[in-house]
Amino acid sequence: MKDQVKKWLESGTVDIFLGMKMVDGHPLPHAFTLGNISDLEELVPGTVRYPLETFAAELAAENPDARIGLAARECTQRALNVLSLWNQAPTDRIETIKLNCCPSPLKEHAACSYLDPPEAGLFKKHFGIDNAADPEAVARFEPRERFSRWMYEFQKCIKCYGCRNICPVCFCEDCSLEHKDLIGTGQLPPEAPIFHLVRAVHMAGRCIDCGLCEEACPADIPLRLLYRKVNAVVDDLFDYRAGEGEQPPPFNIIGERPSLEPKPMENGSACPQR
Amino acid sequence: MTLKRMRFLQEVLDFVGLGGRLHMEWISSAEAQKFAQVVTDFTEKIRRLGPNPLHAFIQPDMILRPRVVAASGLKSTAAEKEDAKGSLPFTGKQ
Amino acid sequence: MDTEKCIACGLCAEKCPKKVTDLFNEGLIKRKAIYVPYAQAVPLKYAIDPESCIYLQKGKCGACEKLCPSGAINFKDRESVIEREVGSVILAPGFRSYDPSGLDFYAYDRSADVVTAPEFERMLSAGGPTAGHLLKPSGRAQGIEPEKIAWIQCVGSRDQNRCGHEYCSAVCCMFAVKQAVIAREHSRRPLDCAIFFMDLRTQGKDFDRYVDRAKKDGVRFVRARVHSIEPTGSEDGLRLRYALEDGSLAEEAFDVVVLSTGLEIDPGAKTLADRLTVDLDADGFVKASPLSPVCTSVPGIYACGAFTGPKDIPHSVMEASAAASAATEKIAAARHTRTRAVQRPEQIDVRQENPRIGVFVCNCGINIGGVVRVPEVVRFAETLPSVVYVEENLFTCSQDTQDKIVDIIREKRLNRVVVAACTPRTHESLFQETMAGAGLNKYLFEMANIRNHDSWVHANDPDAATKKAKDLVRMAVVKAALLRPLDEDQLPLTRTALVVGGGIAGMTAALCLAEQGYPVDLVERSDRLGGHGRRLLETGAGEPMAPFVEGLAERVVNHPDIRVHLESSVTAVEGFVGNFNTTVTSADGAAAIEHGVAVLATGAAESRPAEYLYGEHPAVVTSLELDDLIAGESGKVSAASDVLFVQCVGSRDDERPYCSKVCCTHSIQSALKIKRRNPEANVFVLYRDIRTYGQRETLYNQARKSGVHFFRYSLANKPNVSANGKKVRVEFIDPLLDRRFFVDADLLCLASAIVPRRNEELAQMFKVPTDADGWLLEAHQKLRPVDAATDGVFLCGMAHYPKPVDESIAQAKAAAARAATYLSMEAISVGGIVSVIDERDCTGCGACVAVCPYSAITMDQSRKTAVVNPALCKGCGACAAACPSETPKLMGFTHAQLYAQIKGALAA
Amino acid sequence: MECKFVPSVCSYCGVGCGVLFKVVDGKLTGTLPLKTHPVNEGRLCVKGWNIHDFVNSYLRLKSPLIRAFGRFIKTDWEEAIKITSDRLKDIVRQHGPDSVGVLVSAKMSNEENYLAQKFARAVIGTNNVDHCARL
Repeated sequence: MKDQVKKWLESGTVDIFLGMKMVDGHPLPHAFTLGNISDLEELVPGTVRYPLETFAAELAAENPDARIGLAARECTQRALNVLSLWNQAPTDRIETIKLNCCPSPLKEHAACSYLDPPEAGLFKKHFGIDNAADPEAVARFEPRERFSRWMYEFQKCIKCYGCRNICPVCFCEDCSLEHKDLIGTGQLPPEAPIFHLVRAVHMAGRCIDCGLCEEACPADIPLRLLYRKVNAVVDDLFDYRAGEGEQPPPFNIIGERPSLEPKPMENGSACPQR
Repeated sequence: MTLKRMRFLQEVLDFVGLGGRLHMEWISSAEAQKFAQVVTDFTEKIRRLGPNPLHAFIQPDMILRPRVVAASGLKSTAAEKEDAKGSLPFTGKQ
Repeated sequence: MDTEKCIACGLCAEKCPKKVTDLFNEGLIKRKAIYVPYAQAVPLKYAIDPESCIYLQKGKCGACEKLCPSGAINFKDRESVIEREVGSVILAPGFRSYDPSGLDFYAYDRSADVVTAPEFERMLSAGGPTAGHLLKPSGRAQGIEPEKIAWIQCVGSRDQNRCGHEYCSAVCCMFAVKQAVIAREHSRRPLDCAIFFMDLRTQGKDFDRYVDRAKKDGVRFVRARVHSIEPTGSEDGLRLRYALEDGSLAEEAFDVVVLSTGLEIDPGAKTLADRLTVDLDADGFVKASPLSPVCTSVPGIYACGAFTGPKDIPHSVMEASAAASAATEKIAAARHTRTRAVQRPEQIDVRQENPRIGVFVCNCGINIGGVVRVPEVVRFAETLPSVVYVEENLFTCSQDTQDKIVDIIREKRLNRVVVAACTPRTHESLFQETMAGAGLNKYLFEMANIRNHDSWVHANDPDAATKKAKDLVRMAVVKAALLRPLDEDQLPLTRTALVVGGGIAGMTAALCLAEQGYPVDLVERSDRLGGHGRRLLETGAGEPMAPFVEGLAERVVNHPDIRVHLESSVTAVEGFVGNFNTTVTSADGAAAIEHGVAVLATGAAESRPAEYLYGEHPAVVTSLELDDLIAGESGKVSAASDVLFVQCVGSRDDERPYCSKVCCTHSIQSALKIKRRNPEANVFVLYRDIRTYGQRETLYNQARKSGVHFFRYSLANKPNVSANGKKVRVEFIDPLLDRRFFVDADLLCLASAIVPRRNEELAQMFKVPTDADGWLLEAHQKLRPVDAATDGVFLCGMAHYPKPVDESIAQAKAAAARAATYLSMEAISVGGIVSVIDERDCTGCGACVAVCPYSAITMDQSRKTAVVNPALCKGCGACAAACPSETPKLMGFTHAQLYAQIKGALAA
Repeated sequence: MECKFVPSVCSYCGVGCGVLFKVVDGKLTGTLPLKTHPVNEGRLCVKGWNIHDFVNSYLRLKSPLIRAFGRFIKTDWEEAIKITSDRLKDIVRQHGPDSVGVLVSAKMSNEENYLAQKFARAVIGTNNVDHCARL
């Protein structure tokens, strides 16, 4: 990888390369350039993740001619695809070097900080939702219990906006989470569950399941689990998986799929569905 | 477009335990009877589901009393259970 | 009835003692002698039926007059003769449905369960006698639902023996299929629907697709002429007897039978035509040449709709516009000579002021006041923030109240107005006019509908209705406080047109526009005008085409207002309605043309069949090639002793599910010509359904009388063609005898499909989508058949769908008429309720661009921001919903305003 | 185009979370939690997330201001300090040292905060000293 980056920088394939560098035992993001090419010695794959794609997109927007290299995990690549789809990252100016990260049946090894989430405490297990749980398992709780458990999680929110700030596919100038007409201000916890549901709705067709939000959450809210469900719904309803391919997300295409029917009110309703 | 959003929202609300409280129906301006029927049915359904569980949680000092919160609402109403049967497990592609 | 005063409260009809058969509901129910003809009537005003009114007939009663809260009833009103001086007259008296009473074998008189199609239409309607609930007519009181319904086609059509109507009514096949599909949707139980037909004539755009879907859904299609319907008097209901194609007799029982009754001209319309000395044909339709489809025999009098021949809604709407075009051409010079401008005071700038809201709560006679406690609502409104004045009116919409509102706006310095009354649909514009009269921007107005949404719905619960009225008023007030004045700009427009395509449609459209005084640029790809018209021999009525096309081309070329660009094509289009800038490229280079509207008439092409030895054997030709042979007096035609036509070659199959519409008539005409030239010749036509719709049926009958043999084949059993020396051997199965035949034909004519031109690029430049088959897509199939979804772009001729010459001409004239609606404007009004995007908040993600159905939003890549063109924006709000950060603001319906309204609704 | 990532410690409160500043062309443009910091383990509160905002805020005071005639007037340090010390002396003289309180903040360094309490106790003579990060 070091050789590859060196070649890129020297040949001018990229003007800047964003990767991780070991500094005093901390792997930190670092911008490698021709000027600091000796730093490449410290280039590491890194076990922790920062949204390098966001940095790349910002740099690219500020410098219309710059070519940017990127050490990309699979989630980074997915995020880049989404950003490109939303006209937020010029992928023609962004080169990536793939990192070995997410586990697969072929390779057990994976350098991802998300892989072993801490075990949930007893109280959380009893009244909250285990971050490591499966969406299907959560769905098996009775509705009221499900709601209660989610509310327990949501009420821990300290409204730090960390989930949004670190999210690689959040790019709005004017964020709905700060919209006082949508979410009441001046209260903590923020209007639950509205705050989290608004964000969940905004993630539909966009979330690439990187888990950075949950990693950044000081209240340990199982955000990734929530957005995983969002992704599953989008996949089931619209056959769409964000970050894969170049199809525009379903909410950006006008028109309904003919097979999509409103959900019936209940079985045996007096209003027959057409 | 609306249909897409509503279908999506129905599933997500259901996932956090507020299922069955969002409904969408195509009714033309000439279908007054159908409109009345749908509204009556939906009102009736909401009545059976009981008050919005959210109200039980809106207390100013909630953050300090998570134990009370958590314990307060683990029981589903009969209607919610019934509704859950209809909507879960998630049926997926239609 | 004074329609100015009537507020359609319905009190009069409620109290009217006289019950009359409701003709709109086909006599299925009763209405009162004072009534609204049908629910969607515009204007929504009550009318007195003088033949039934007790007061007008006997001089007693007058209950309505006493009860009417607005004093709208005037029994002294008398019929008066109004004289108007006009330059043109358009006749559109429509048709009536054939009355099957005389046909005893259909038992219409004897059984309640035999109904006509219009009656069934009312039974299906949500506004009909059963509120759309499908019930057996004989068991309506008991609520018995039918399980089996049959449709019988061609009742009063294609029948010279019993009703004297030779013609096909053209629309019944399609409406029967539609009724069957809808009936199945309305029925709670599985409903067995069967349609008994002779030929399935679903030749319209997308009609065959609809039929395929109906078949897939389980609607049965039975090819049989039903011999008789016999009421059994038992549970079995009605027994239908008919012969199947193989000659065997069959019987089946149904609960309800719908007679697909044909169209015929009302005697009243015939009298009218006589009085105007307009010639009618033997069937009672206006005598018109297919080459001038909306003209009558009297200059200056035009006709459209079913009066000129049986036709469906899209075609009628097209003809209506065509008649409008024809009617204005000769009198174009008089345009705008009698219009006057409205005088208004200058607008007051209220942007810096705090909201001062005036609320006017309407009693609407007792319409609202009888249920809602209006004084309570008034007191409540006074407590709402920013409200400085509240008033209760008996009729807020009356002229004197309007004048008073103007005074109060001035006196109390109101800068927002809320009216709590009826529906904005009918009254908003009136109040906005009042606002403008007081010098306020008309968008500073908001309405709360406490009648239709409240007092009418909750008539039995005054407490709840009053509570709801307060909620509605609160919602309106909180929104009104956030209203901002909106500007409408007047955008000048280029009053010229561009017509793409120099065929019959293109030339007709160009001429119509030029005759109305608008300069036209006509772009034609080939080196001469005329298109396919030059290859056609004659119209369906037998008029020769060549002199017509020649004459048309000559008039176009010599018209001072038409510039013809031959061997040219459109290579770039910029701009929008009123201000298009199009590049037309020819061998001489590119020219920029500025124009206000565009008409696309790019035509279609004849497909080259890939089957039946076409291109491999000299005896196999297409329809147009046969025309050439006939025109060329080729010996090949005269010498042919056996000529065979195969229909639907490449149409109505899996690849092209549509009908090419013209081929049946075309082949039959050619067959007749061959017969005329050589009566000894054997002429065969292999068809799937003969679609000589409308009065073309005469040709079919002529052909059969002159000895042309018709054989039906099915898609599964296509004829087999093999070479046999100079002849081709065609083998096929006759379904009547169920035997295999072969013919050694000297000439095999293939009715090849008409295919759309590959003009996606042109369509894309003008932002006109194409449908699944490649035809240009109109904005609405029925209501806007010549408009493209993009403003200022119109379509006509075969580019839209295959069609015969008369329909092409009508559509071309229609496109010209629609185009002229823009060209006759002084300026285009833009702004008002449109979307506005704040560049600072826009991230340029493009979600709004993708969802805008009017192509009104474009992306400025250099600034990375989306830009709305207010001239194209229709204010639908799709962008506002699609944007992840609510950046597009739909003026008049901003997020803030809507959130305020929602909060207002829930504030109680 | 120069881009640097600088690890640091949040200056808001006494917890001492690790932050990572994004510096583009010499300007602080973003704050992220330092994932490997033992204190916060990659999490931050809303204040920490927005450090770059207050640094770059146009509302920051860039020179001392004196309130006179009901509005703020720009001045230099010498005059500002003189006026402040004169007024403080007056107040202490008239109302005693406990009429003065000293409030300091986490946006200052520890050393500055130490000096502030020294100033309150030794110079003014009061124990009225407090700090917003007194968690």
